[in-house]
Amino acid sequence: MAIPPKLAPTAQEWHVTADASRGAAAPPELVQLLTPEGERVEHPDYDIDLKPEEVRSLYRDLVLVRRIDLEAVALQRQGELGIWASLLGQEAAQIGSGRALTDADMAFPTYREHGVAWCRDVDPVKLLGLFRGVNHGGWDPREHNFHLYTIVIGSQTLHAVGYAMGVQRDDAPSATIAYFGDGATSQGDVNESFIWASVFNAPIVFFCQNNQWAISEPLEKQTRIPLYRRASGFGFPGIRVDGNDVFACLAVTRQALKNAREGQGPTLIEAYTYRMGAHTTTDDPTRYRVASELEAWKLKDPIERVKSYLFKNELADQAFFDSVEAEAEQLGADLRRRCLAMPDPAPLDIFDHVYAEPHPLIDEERAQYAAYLEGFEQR
Amino acid sequence: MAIPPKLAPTAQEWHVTADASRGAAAPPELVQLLTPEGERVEHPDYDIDLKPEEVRSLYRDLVLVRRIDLEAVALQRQGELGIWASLLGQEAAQIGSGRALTDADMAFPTYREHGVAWCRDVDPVKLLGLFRGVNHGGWDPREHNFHLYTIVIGSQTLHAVGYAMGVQRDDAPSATIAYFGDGATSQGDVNESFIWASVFNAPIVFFCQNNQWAISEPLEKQTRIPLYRRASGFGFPGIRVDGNDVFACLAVTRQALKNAREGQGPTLIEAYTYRMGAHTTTDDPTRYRVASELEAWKLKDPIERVKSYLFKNELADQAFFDSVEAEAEQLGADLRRRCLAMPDPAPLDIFDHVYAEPHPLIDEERAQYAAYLEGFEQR
Amino acid sequence: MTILSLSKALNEGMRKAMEDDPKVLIMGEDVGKLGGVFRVTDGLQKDFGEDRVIDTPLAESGIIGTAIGLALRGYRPVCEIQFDGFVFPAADQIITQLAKMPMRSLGAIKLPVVVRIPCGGGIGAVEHHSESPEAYFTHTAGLRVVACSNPADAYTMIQQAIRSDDPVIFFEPKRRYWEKADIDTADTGWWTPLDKGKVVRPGTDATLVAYGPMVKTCLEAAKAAEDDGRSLEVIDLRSLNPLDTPLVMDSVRRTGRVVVVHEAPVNSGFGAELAARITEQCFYHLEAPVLRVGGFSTPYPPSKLEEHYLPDLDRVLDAVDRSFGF
Amino acid sequence: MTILSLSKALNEGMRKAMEDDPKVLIMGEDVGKLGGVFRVTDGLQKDFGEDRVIDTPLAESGIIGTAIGLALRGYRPVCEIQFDGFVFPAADQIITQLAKMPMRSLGAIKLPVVVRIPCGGGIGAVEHHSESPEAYFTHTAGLRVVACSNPADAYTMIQQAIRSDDPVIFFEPKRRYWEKADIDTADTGWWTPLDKGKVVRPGTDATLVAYGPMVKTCLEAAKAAEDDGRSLEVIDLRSLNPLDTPLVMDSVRRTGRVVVVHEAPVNSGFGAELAARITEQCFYHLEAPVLRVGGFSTPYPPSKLEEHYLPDLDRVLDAVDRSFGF
Ligand SMILES: Cc1ncc(C[n+]2csc(CCOP(=O)(O)OP(=O)(O)O)c2C)c(N)n1
Ligand SMILES: Cc1ncc(C[n+]2csc(CCOP(=O)(O)OP(=O)(O)O)c2C)c(N)n1
Ligand SMILES: [Mg+2]
Ligand SMILES: [Mg+2]
Repeated sequence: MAIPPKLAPTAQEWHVTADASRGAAAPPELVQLLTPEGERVEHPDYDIDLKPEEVRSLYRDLVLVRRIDLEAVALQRQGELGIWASLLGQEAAQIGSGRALTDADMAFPTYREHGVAWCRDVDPVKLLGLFRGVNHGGWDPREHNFHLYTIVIGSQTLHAVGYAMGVQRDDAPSATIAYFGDGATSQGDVNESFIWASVFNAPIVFFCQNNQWAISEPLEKQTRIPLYRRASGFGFPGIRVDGNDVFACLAVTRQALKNAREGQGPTLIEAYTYRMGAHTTTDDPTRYRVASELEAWKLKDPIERVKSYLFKNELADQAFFDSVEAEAEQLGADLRRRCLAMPDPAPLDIFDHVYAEPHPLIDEERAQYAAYLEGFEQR
Repeated sequence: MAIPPKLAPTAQEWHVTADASRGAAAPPELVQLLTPEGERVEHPDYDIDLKPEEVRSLYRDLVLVRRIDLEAVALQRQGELGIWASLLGQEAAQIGSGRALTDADMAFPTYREHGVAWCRDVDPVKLLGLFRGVNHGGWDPREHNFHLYTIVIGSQTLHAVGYAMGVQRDDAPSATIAYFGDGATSQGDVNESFIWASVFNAPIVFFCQNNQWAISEPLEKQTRIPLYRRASGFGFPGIRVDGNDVFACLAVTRQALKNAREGQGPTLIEAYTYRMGAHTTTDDPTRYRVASELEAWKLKDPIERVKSYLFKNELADQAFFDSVEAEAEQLGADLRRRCLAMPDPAPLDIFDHVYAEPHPLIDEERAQYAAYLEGFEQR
Repeated sequence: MTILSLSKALNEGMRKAMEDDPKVLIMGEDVGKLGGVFRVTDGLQKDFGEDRVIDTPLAESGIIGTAIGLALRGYRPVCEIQFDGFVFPAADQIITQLAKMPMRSLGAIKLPVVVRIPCGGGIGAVEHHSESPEAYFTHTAGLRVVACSNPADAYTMIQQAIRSDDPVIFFEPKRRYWEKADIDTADTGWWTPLDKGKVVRPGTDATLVAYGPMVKTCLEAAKAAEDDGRSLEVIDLRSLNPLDTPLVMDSVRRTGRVVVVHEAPVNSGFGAELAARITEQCFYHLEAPVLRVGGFSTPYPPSKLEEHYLPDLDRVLDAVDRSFGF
Repeated sequence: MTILSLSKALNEGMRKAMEDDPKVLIMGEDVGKLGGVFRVTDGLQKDFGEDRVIDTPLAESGIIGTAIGLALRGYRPVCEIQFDGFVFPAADQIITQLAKMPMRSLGAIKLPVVVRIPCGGGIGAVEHHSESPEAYFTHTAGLRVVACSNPADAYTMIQQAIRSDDPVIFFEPKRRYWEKADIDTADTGWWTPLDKGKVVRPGTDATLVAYGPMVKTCLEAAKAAEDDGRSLEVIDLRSLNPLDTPLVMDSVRRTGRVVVVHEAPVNSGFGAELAARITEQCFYHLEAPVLRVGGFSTPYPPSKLEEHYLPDLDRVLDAVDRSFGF
């Protein structure tokens, strides 16, 4: 095998820009079932037969999670949350993949998977706990088969593979899905998780939302070839899907999960999408990216295309759209109200749940601090 | 892109054995220029034109490093070394790649690259320091452009890439080579080094000696596809070479180094070879591998095939072989003598070189310990 | 009664735990056919199969990370880190995930993961094979940290660690692996909980506090001191986090003098915590400051020098002398 | 004189270092166009180019590992770890390589690598963004560990750290980034070497020992104590390894009472080393045990509770009271 000939760049030219497709043009290998204009297209390997009510339901999901997200951003602006990581633009990737999961499947999110959380029936107000600073994770992962948000980039991918190895050992007919971003693909842990998954043929789907940015760093800082190809180096299939196309995300993830459940091992899905907002509410993307890029991606909005599709095919009328809108408003208002009503934790909660079994030092510190606080009250 | 159809294994069958070629049969993608029988073969992409004296010189290298290694094993058996990691079977991979380096190139070894050290003019006795316990690294890396042995698996690959990034910044016409084993490919660091190298298009060659074993773990515990294919997931070329063929190792490494120097970025070379001995002198391979495997690989000995080639083509006579043998004996005896003559370090050496600049706590501890030792002497 | 080496006692303890609970798994590098480089898992794969005794890819972060995932699925993984010096690639998974996930989940998640680490020097090994990294973990809230020092404790403590619903960092004194004792495996010492220490030699004049490999050294020192007419009490802490404070303080209040001994560097080592805590709680009982004997503030030296780096009987007794000199 | 915030002072210090020495590089996540999430490297890439201010792939082990390689090639990399809680993926490269390689080479290798870590809490952040991991590094021989507490020191210390031929872990108190001071950048305070502490407020009755973010807290406490008629001396350690022992011991001998303050958990924290060492060296001068104020033995809590976790003026004064109560 020959080393592919390549023009030798000069020493000054070694800043490689490999994937210049970040802008408007869709890269060639992309699985797409619904165009930005709302046209259904065929794909030789993936197809999906969705009943009208299923499409409407997906549309509703997309609108509602966007509304949850918008409300959270607003809550942060008003000082009710310390920070918020917006999913704006990534709704289709999350709803498509999230709706592909069965109840028995297990999901491991990052900190941005509010749409997947929605699919896993996690009450949206519980997502706010971490960002409001009242807890580090507000739901019971076992109840929803949805793990807690993980902030340390990439570390959840290993937990997911370990979990999938457990599923294998239980001989259970379920799959595990691990979410992560484009930036995360550079972490040792993510690559180790690929190795584990492949060596043990674990029933797992790696779902990478390539939103083109890791805070201020464009994709080229993490890779010089399309991310889905990473999988080939580890011996399992990788596939790139239009991350703004909820049909395609659903179809591709469903197939990958099925393969996993049937013992065919891991798949890497790269959902090609875009982070429309700031990295988090504390970020200022104008420092590092150009407005035209955002404009190009606006034309690919994941919700608009489903709406067009429903309209054009007369699968929904204005009354439907209005009712979803009203539901979204209701959900937003409700979320806001319940956010403000969230009780603050009590000081002595600091000492809870550090250990599952009794721990004398924790008990001692709790008692001391309680006495200290009491001393204050008595003053 | 479709997920390749694959027979679904049952839940009990997910222990994948992907690379069943570890035995005698050479895998197809292998670059080979000299067969185990000593026949020169052509390769469409790689060739090499070696003068008779160059081949004799390579032969001499191979024999001498095997002799050094044997002597070290013997020294360990006799208690003169604490442990030794034998290169037996890997001579061609090391001499081939080591001789491909120019003086200005920089090499980062593991703990087993005694053959590469030889090519970098490191006095063999200096290799023994670490294993005899008189130091942690006995040569000046800058003098030889050969870094110290690294024991923490894979960590040197990042140092190598960083070094190569420095070379880029210096606009220097040299390349860097990072050595590591098959087991090391599972470490996060090694995969991160692939990412860095590819993103920065660093002038580096990754030289993986796949000796089929990581202590007791066979290759299948690290990968389910051939290792050289890992590179494709990161966007740079990977190539598998017959690691027991010194011509092929030389040719392939030379080309990869040249590409690196010319700004074409990284290459992964998988040198397909076999660890003929134990992992280290404290290991007992009979616990985990079958004798027949060893027998099959004996037929592929890296030295025998060069000898056959020299013989058959009348490029060397018995006198030459005898002289190399004599030189080897001499080298072995010399190494033994100089090993025994190595001075033990002095107790207070413990405190040296911990910091480059003065450090009061170290000084205090040194003084205290000196006084303590003196107290003993006075008793 | 059976005569068992420390490594065999661990092996038998794990075997018992695996028999008792099918959710117990062993995982690590070379733990299968080889039985680990110290043979601590010898024979377990043969008897329990490859699904329960898992030879993993060569990556420590992967070992701990997947063990966490297995624990989330209801398993109780026992991970082997091959040598002390190789725990650091797993530091992130241990410190940010294993230690913190239970609290992160408000108690919904329990992580019964044991991380076995052969530790310490004295075996003539090369770099990274003689480290004592316990202080990195005692400072990490959410972990339990224990160290066994003898075969009987090894047998019991490993089972207790596996049964614990908390993550446990389990240190094994590698140079004591081959030391033997007569053990009654039927009578497994469950009456001493995992988080309690032991007075392993009573004494009246000063207290030696140690754990893991240094317990034996301290016992030898105490024996030698006896000839000089000094009665030294020796405490085997066994648990570093939590610390058996009542046991330690009771001894210190009786003797008034303390020497803390470990192999790790003294600087910011676990002995600092002991010294600080003892002084806080026994200020008026101390006749001398708590003295610390341990490694120097240098990397572990090449093995020809390790006898100088490692605390030995003489350095312990020197510290005792200094304590009496106050 | 110029009015600079602590973050801007660091920025100016790095700029100066880069101007002085073309081998100085900046590397890390988002250090380029964004200028770092705290803007500490703001504008440097614009002025020094992408080859000297390097946005790296998202992997901390990679950052430190390649920085080591660059240092081997003669560069002086200054690495930014984005937040304290994300240093752990780099633990192995820092502990087994960066700290030990110079000694491994018998002095042939110098590794002038600076690892900048914004540290500590108090900014209302989510998990992993408020950690104080200094004790992991003070226990690691081969590293220098320093912490700046104010703009003037920040400006000077970062330059001294970059000039040092040893690896330096450089802690920056993130909640003090925005605090300003009038600095004479021409008169850069080189007369205080990097490894020396400072008495930042003289006093006679007790000594408060702190570093980084807690220096300000201690100064406030000392001010408040003045009203109660207590004169507290405040020491800003600046260097944790090595420790400015003479400075600390001199103060303790004068005051006889010490309270050590840091944000990290008290248990096995750096305060333990201070307490142990002070007690060893000043046993007969101490009127009370060295008391420690710091974080609890728990993970850092959610931000609504951080005011309880973090030492504040009241908790410091409470400890002072307890010290006087002995
Ligand atoms: C180990 C670690 N390093 C750094 C960070 C800081 N950080 C938070 S998000 C982020 C970028 C992540 O990018 P990507 O993986 O693409 O996910 P996205 O935020 O775009 O969804 C960084 C660097 C972190 N959380 N964890
Ligand atoms: C981080 C780390 N983990 C574990 C070890 C223990 N160890 C030493 S060599 C080895 C196997 C290495 O296998 P491979 O990379 O194939 O190299 P080889 O020894 O076969 O040349 C292991 C696990 C180590 N040195 N470093
Ligand atoms: Mg991203
Ligand atoms: Mg190998």
